[in-house]
Amino acid sequence: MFKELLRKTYQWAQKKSLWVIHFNTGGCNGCDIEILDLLTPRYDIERLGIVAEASPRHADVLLCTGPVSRQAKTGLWQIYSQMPSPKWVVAVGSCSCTGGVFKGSDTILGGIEKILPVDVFIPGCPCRPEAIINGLLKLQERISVNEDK
Amino acid sequence: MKINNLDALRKSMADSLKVDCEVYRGIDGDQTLRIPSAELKRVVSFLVDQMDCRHLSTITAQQRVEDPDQIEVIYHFWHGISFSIMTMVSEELPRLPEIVSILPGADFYEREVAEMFGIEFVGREETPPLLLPDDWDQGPPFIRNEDHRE
Amino acid sequence: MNKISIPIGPQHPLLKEPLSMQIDISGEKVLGGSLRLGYVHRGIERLAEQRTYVQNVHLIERICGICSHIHTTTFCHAVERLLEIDVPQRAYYIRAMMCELERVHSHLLWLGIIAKHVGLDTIFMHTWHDRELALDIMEELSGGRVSHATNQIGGVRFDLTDHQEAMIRTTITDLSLRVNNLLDVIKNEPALQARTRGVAKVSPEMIHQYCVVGPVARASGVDVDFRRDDPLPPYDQLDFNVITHNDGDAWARTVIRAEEARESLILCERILNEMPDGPVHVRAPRRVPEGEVVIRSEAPRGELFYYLRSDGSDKPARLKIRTPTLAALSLLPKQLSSIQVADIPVVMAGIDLCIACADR
Amino acid sequence: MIEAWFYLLFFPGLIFQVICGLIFEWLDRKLLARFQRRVGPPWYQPLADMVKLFSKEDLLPEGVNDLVATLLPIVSLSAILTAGLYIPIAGFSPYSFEGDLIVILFLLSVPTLAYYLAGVVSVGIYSTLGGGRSLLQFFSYEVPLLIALSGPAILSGSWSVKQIMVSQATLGPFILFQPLGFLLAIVGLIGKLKRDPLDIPKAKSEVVGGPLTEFTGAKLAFWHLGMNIQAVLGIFLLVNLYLGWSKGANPLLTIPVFIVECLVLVVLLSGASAIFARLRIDQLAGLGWRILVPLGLLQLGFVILMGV
Repeated sequence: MFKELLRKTYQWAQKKSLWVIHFNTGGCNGCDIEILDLLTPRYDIERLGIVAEASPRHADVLLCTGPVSRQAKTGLWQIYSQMPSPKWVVAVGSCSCTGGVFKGSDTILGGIEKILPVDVFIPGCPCRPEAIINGLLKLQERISVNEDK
Repeated sequence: MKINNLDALRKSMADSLKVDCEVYRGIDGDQTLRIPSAELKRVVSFLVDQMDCRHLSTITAQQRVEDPDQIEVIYHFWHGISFSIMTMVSEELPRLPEIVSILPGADFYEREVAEMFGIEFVGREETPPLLLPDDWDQGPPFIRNEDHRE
Repeated sequence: MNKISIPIGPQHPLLKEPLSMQIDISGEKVLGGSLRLGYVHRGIERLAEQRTYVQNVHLIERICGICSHIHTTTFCHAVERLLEIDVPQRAYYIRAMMCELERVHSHLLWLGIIAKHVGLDTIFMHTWHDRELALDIMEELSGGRVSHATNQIGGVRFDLTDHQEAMIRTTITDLSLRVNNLLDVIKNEPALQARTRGVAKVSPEMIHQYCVVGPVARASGVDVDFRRDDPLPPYDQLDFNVITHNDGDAWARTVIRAEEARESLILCERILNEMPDGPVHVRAPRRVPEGEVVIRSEAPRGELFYYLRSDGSDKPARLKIRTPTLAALSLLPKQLSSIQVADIPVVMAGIDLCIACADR
Repeated sequence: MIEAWFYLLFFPGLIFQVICGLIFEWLDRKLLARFQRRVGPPWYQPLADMVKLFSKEDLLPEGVNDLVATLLPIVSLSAILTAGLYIPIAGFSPYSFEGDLIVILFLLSVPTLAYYLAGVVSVGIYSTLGGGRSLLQFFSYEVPLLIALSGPAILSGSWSVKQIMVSQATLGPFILFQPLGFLLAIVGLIGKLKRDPLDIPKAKSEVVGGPLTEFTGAKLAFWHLGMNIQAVLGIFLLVNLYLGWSKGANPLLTIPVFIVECLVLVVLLSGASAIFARLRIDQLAGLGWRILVPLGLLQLGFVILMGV
């Protein structure tokens, strides 16, 4: 019984305190500005307990933007492997979901899911800050629903 | 010394440098002078030193469908008016003199043209890739045997 | 002290976009640095040759999120000049206003970034909160906060209703109040000055050598502004003053961008007053007659250069784009030789890097 | 014996200080957010962060001595907790003895050394750089802090915090006699806690996470907890040394006054972190030695003249 209670509190804590790290894998920086906009007074994700972190070691969620360019591919994998589990990946913007408007270019792989297991896709080019917050809230629900990752 | 129009520039280049250059094609809003590729370095140093025209906007390289084995390299300058210097290079032996020693600003543009069109700039110590990924193995992307405009 | 080299890798809190640098330091002094671009290279020029002109307007807009409008404006001007169609004056004025609003939003964004790197998070928050007003205007007009899909070949997609015009005027006055307030805060904020004054001085000689453009050049006294030197249509009838400083250090670059944001707001007001009536769009044929054209315009970061060659079909034969950040990036390794480790953020932010622009 | 356990575990000991640390972190982040026109985190945020960190996997890059890396946060946290036992809270302090001010100051500087060692032990470039900076910063703020804190001790003629606090009842709060000393103590405290104007060792945009870049999971939780509790103890120390009052008054009055004084200091600290930009390390060293130390000596001289 104690194990169940511990798991529940862990899930509550993971849900309520998401530490985010942002990596742009080669897109136009439209989505990146909207992600930075989340920190500013109008959207302010700190009230949801979400804080932007500097080092992959401290982060739980990897917010990626951009169609994975071949040069940034190794960097993306390095960051994901440095993050302690349980960790989640959120693909922000149409480029990171499917390659978006740059589909067909020979230097991009088109989409984060080709490299990393993605938990939440947020479409939009660029996606609005409200959409990113909605995606993060969906990630929070997803954390509290499924068993420990 | 301001360059008011291109003919004055062409005359001064012709007599001072003994370089035969003819107006290649008056691009709308921009005049182009064609010079043999060997004379490139002298012309650019003449422009930079005597004419004090030092703003090189960029270096464009392209291939025209009508003569596929020639690569056209255009140096776009800006000095009050916009004009450019153009040379032709053959695709089998793409070699051009470098102008980084005269204009350090041209470094990035030369590296980009070198990796995109496979042109070798003689005289540069090293031409590291600028934009293409490290694991790029398909040769210069703009030079493809089949027409890449499918 | 032993010489070690710090990798500022593709992911770093300093960089919004991936760029890898190797900076060699000994102790706290920086010796030099090397740069590796290419993380954001999507081959826009090759993609553009596989798409029609109409599709290209959407592709060109996604080169860079901060200065998307100036890219489409320059591209549309190039195609319109090849087509020799005369676009209604009202369309030019709407384009110019969106360009100026984009300059305001880009400069305010940058001011927040440099304050954040110097440790002044409060100014970052307040600057970006004020910047939301500029985004509100652009969203009100075009529906999009960042990429606005304003331009199409032959004109603009929307027209200004009176209600929108009234809203713009009130928001602009409110925004210019805040920008003036911000300028005062920056001018007599001792800590910000302590961190930026005299850091990474750039002489006009270096500017000429590396053909640097935009606010970085103007901060060192080189008076180059392509809205005035080679004006696209609406700017030849508008008068505005170009701000230059002389001491060329990180402090001059900070103040010049804040003043340019204020100047752009005044210009927006003037554009609104002098905007003629008339249609906003004229039909443009799909096929562009054969020809080449060179267009230069003033992006928030400097001279944006477009070379377009068409061969009569509905796809461009060759499109060459040179963005201002590429010129400024060649200056970066040279600036790193005389600073401390703690100054790296100030110097890198001073050049207002837009890697998506530089890598295309 | 039971009473000793109670003191150790509950009142001035572990539980009380952890709760105070969490409350301080929430207050600090909330005030900072309100200064920046933001809403700020909910009240349970620090608790959620702490519990989440315990649930995280504990990674360390290879080549890092695992034992040392786990011991460091525990050593620094325990040093801080023991320092907390000697600081009187609202006039009540079970273990105070003559000279406990010196013990407190020593115990409060142990975490800084542990912080430096954390930077050295985790091999990454940013950690060693951050570690080096934290040592550099240690020398530039510690001396002014010690000078400032020895002022009240000299004025009241004793080195026990409780004694100093009580003697202020007769002489009046020391802040009136040493406003400069109080300011120096605040700057020294900000430097010790590596808070915003002087967070050079862990500056986000320069050295990523500083020495803590490589720490994850429970170790990171201990570090954060240690930082917060150290802040709370610093505030308690300053309140006792500068805003003391007579011991005799009934607790109903002293506790609210004590809380209000602490809140004032918290507002002061987060205000400072919201307003000032981060100094460069050489500027800080310059500031420390050229300005803070002379001022401290001046203040000390004034106190000695006045005291005699």
